Amino acid sequence: MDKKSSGSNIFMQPVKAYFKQNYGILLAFLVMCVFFTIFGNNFLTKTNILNLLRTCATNCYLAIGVQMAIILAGIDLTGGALAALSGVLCVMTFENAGLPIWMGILVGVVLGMIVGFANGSIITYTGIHPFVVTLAMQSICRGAAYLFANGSPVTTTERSFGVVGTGSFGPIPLPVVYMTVFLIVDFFTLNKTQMGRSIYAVGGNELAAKFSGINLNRVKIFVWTVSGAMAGFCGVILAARMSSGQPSTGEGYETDAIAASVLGGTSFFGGTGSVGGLIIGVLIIGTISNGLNLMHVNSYWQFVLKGVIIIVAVYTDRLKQKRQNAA
Amino acid sequence: MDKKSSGSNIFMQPVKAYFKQNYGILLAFLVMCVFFTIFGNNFLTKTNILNLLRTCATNCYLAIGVQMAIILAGIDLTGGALAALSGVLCVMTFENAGLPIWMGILVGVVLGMIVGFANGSIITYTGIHPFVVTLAMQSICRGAAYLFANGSPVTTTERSFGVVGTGSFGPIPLPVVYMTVFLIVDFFTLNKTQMGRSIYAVGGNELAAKFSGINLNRVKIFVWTVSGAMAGFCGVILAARMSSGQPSTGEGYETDAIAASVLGGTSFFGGTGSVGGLIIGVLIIGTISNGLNLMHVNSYWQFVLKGVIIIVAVYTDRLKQKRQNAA
Amino acid sequence: GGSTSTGASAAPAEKAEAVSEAPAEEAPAKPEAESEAASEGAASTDEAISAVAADTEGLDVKNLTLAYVPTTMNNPFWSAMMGGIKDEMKALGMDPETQLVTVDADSDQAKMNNFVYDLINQKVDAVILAPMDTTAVTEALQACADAKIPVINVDTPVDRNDLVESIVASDNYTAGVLCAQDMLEKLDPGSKVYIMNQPSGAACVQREQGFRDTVGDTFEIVGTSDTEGDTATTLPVAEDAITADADLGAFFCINDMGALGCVQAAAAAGRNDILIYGVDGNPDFMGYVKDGSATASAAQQPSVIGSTAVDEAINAINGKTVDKEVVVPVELITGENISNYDISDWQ
Amino acid sequence: MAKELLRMENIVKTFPGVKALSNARMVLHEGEIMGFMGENGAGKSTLMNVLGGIYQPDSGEIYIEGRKVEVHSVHESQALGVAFIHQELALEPHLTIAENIFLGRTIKNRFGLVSQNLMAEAAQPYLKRVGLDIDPREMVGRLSMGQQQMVEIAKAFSLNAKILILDEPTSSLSEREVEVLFRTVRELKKQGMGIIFITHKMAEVFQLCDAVTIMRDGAYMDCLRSEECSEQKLISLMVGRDLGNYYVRNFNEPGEVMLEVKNVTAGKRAVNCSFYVRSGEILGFYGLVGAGRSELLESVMGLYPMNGGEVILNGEKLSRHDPSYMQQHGAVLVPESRKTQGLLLNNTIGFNISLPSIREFIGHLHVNRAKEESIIDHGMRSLSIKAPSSHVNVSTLSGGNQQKVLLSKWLATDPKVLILDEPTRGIDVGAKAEIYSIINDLAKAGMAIVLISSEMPEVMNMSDRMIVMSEGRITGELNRSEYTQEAILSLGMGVAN
Ligand SMILES: Nc1ncnc2c1ncn2[C@@H]1O[C@H](COP(=O)(O)OP(=O)(O)OP(=O)(O)O)[C@@H](O)[C@H]1O
Ligand SMILES: Nc1ncnc2c1ncn2[C@@H]1O[C@H](COP(=O)(O)OP(=O)(O)OP(=O)(O)O)[C@@H](O)[C@H]1O
Ligand SMILES: [Mg+2]
Ligand SMILES: [Mg+2]
Repeated sequence: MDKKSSGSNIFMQPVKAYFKQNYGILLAFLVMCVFFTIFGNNFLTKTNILNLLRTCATNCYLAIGVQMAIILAGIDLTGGALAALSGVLCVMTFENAGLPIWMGILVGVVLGMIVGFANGSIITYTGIHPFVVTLAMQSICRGAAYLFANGSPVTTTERSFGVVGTGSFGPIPLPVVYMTVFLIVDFFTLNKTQMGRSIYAVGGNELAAKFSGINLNRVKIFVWTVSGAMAGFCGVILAARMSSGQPSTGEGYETDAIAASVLGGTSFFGGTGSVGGLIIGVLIIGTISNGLNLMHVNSYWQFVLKGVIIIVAVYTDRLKQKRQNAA
Repeated sequence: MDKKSSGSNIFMQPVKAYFKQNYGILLAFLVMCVFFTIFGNNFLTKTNILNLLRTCATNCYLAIGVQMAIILAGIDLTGGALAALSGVLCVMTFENAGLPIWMGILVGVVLGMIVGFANGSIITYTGIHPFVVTLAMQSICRGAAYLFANGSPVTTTERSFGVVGTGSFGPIPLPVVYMTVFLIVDFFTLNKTQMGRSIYAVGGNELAAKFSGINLNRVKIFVWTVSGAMAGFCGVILAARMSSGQPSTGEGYETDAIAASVLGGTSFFGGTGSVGGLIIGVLIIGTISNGLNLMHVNSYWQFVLKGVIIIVAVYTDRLKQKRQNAA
Repeated sequence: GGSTSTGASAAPAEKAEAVSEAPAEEAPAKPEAESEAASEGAASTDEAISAVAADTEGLDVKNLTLAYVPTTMNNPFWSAMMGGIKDEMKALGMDPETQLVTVDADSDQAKMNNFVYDLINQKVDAVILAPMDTTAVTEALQACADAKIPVINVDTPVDRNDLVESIVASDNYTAGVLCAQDMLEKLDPGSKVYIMNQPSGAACVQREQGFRDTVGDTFEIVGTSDTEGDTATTLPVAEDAITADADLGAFFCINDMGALGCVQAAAAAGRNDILIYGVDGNPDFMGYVKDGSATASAAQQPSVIGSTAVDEAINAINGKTVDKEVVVPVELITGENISNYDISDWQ
Repeated sequence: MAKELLRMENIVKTFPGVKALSNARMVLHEGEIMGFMGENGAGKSTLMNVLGGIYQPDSGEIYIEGRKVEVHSVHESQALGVAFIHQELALEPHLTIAENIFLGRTIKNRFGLVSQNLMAEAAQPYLKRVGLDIDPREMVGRLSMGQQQMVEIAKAFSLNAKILILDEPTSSLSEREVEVLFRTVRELKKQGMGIIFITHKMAEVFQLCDAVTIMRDGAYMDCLRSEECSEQKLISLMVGRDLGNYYVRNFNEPGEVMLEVKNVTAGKRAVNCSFYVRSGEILGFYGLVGAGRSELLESVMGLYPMNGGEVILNGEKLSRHDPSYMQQHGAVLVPESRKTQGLLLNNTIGFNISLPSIREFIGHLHVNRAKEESIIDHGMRSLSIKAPSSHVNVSTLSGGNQQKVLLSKWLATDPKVLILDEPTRGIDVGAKAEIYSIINDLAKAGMAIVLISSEMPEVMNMSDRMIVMSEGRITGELNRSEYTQEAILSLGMGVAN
């Protein structure tokens, strides 16, 4: 008897904790799902769920980085434009420069890291607010993407590159596989590494973290570099899915990533935010447009509903937190 | 003798203070102007200057509101979408509903106020971060603009409405006249009214402001309402200049408004920011694209340069401030 | 029900020549008898003018769902095309309110691909699609092909034409050519010309190419700006272009929405001598062509494209012959010939 | 008997989960300085916030000059003649002195516009009364802490207050500034103002107050005239038991030199300073507030750049200079401000305690849960931190317990050199006594301790040796046998001996 209950504890405790921590937003998500199952066509089918997850994947890549930046009481607005730039340069690497495809992928991700590193360094060493730095960098990346691509998409006919984005592992689309891997790594980084703890600490109270012997510069540069790398990867996958690097793509993606983080309970004041919450946030953002598309809702209404859902969901979450604090 | 010197003091002191406070960014602006005068066509001509000012005007309307929000340690991202919505409804008021033109203008501005008021109220009463609220509201406004306009621009052939945006007062385009009036009102509001001083107080130290008996809710709602009204007015003027209310217009305008505020020395940490700085910020943003257009520089380079200039200029300004504080 | 014989709408005689089959494809024999029999039905719906006829025999059209996937919904061109689609559906006895699904890809091919997956999940019967990017759309086309959902490609031909049933498109290259030819007549050689383009849109690239190929180096192209075919974005750039070159002769814009910005800029500068060309046939822009503020537009016929696409879609679903390529011609509408056209609405 | 100004009866105030006030009471007369004491979290600030219109009580009555009133907002409170100087200074750094004084009540010219000149003029007399000779157009952010305090008092004057509340006003003032403050307060008393003076320092009560009100656990305990009360009596009323002599110190023979600092110059404030500390001894650092002690030791720890000089730790001259390196080599600093420099208030006790020692239980992608728990448990138990569990947020703890979390956080790294910067600031006598005994135990166990303090009795009673600083320079070093108040003070004032 004893053994059994302790066994169930080991597995059930984190699950329970997860539900307890996120029940407000989980409930909102559940309500949405039930609603779409009833009123939409084929919402709860295997194809649609895989489809939904594939759509979520690109947002999730960005959201992982953006959430880290928000936990650090910062922000990263470079994502969408950086993804476009990475996609363009990735395809150009093997189309124009004739290098192997894996080099192209590497170039895309490394470029993301470099831009992210630049963001982090500027933020750290100039003390300019991350909002301003990453906004300016967004403009720079967007311009650079257009300049490299000369305004038009850079297309490729390499089948094997396309597979990176459109292939699947068993029934599961590859982008979803990557997403899962990244989320696991993200979870471990945030919870099981010194760096992860430091991110929460710096976000919670920068000065206290400094006095505790944490190297602020390293933490900040790490976060923005990771965020940049994720954006670079996002750009590569987008390019692979479309078999072309599009300089105009990704506009406003960072907004969805921010929305996903915030819906998942990441506070703009820094220091809080969980991977579990992020997952629900990403799912909600993805489900809104997927479900409404299945319900044949006009795309204009989707804008309106997205805005309303964000405010209501975040508010619900806050109310829940208040109640919990009171208890 | 005495009289004379005191007279010159009254007039010269604010000017001197202005130069002293803003010399870093003023210098940057001057360098830009000299550069464009040498390398661009007709940069320093009357027509171009009026032209430049006219382009600046719409950004300035938004920037006035956005700056107030930033001084309050908040942000307003609703501007561009709200301008689109206001423009659409303004034109519809007299084109579709057959009401007089002045009613249309009123509807545009009042609508802006209502949306701004909603922003302010939600921020105040739910405690959700302004970034999230105004981002969600951006989505709502954009959707509503498309819905009302049914996706297509709502055009008008009313000449007298067009004049509101394209007319001029002597040689000076009307939008520039409005801008001047608004800047003066803005200056007085921020510096010479109790509300203005309260905005700085709440932004500088919210708790201290509360302890001093300042009604936080009133201040916050005021700021976002003003910002909304300015966005509404911006939408009306855009519609008048184009003789049509375009639901797709204004995308990313809030970004330029934020950039102008920040360039003008408004800190994201709240409590600081001057109208004088804002003016230079707006001018710099406007001059970048005007000057580069006159040099026939590719629009893509403009993205890149805008990003670089923002970072460099803000950094210069910070260095200057550090030096001043040290002295 | 089997009473769907009223569906097909025939092309009225005077419009028939407006449709030319692509030379490469053999023109399939049209079921003449059918279309004549149905011409009454067509007359009752005002604008449903289609290049081909739909064969609805043996098909329960009331149970079909069509999907319309335009590049973006924020340009009236696409609304006009949707108008044509809806009218033709009504003419075929369908209810567009429940049987037509639309999504807004917001000029982002990645988004469009995601949305097409959503449409496949809804098991729509056919997709009418205008790509933002001709290559990048392949993922979506492949997915449709895998799900055996026919795709009717409109506006801009895709690269992988083996994945689509039919291509119904304006001749975008010719649109540029027509504008160029008119400009060559009206403007002195050596004059300065400014181009507002959007290289990220394939159709826009073709228009620009047609224009550039035709003018050669007769004019001095002083500048090009990517203003995304947006009025508000074009306006300040056009103002600056006029300032930079006081002797600017003309603007060529890849669409009418951008050209509207040039019209406002020229008006603000008091320069009614600058020629302004657009592409689309936007009624608002036509108004300016009529009063002389603008020069000409290479008008497309979005509603014709839309209605034709519906017919092709029905045929594809029904397993009937489908025209592989239908080129809907463009016409240059200028101040001189504008009185021949009804400019109150899209063609 | 002087007229009664204020009477608060049976005030009850609950926060979600906490009953902050169960039965609070306070009576104040004209021209009376009322000391107000109690342990951390006893409810002193809360009661004053009720009077100040910031919190609404659940029940209870407030009478001002015999009239029953209800205070719904700060404005109403000000209108009733109550001025409140908060525990955390509440000033606007980016506004001028004059504007801060008239914050929320700006002075307008005849056009209805805010006038900086009129405000500056109007502020002048109030500034004069508190002895501040500074241009009222100066930004408050540029003033020293003491000057800012004076601005707050000037603000109270300008409100024409009959009742002035000072919530721990002296905790960040230099002795000279405290003198000025006391003089000013006595002046106010003469003018008939009633003053409530919250403090944790016994000496101040006897020096300044006419009477003391004592609270414990949200309830009124007693109100004593100064003449009739003793330190012991106050303490037993506050903590509910006798504490005896709370300076505990067993002196022992110091061992090796653990930390040696040679000719360190840091910024403008610490110039050419040298000192050393041995294992098993406590080195006191005394100076007036702003003398540069914090800056010197923070620089030594590598928190700020050092311009010249060398640091020798455990016999090894340091090549690198940053806090994490110092920590790994056994030297830690417990900072003076627990809220801004020390704690992550919105994180749990466990997270805070374990933060500096994460290296010990997080390897590569693996968290040693057991080790982590044991570090946290040990930290909580050895300093007997009072909290429901290690999972509650630090912000919910009382000041004394927060201070203990702060200490245990750095003790968890098992340091050899411990630098304590004002370890007892703002905590009650009970908590103080506990902390002194912990410090004593640590020294006994052989730790080298640097104790920075602005409280002379603290340094005198706890330290083996004492270094005195003034205006960024070390002005002298005293051995325990040379400790006299006069000697220390004269060194602190920069008078060389
Ligand atoms: N806003 C609040 N929300 C919840 N609890 C609060 C709040 N303010 C105070 N408390 C709680 O009320 C109790 C009394 O706090 P208060 O600040 O009045 O103590 P204090 O006597 O001023 O202590 P100190 O000497 O440390 O300043 C404490 O337990 C505190 O945690
Ligand atoms: N970052 C800073 N910027 C400006 N002035 C500072 C800064 N840090 C400290 N000061 C000032 O430098 C002087 C020395 O400060 P320091 O904190 O080192 O003194 P201290 O002797 O430790 O006194 P305290 O009791 O205030 O800690 C003070 O006047 C303080 O206000
Ligand atoms: Mg207190
Ligand atoms: Mg100190």
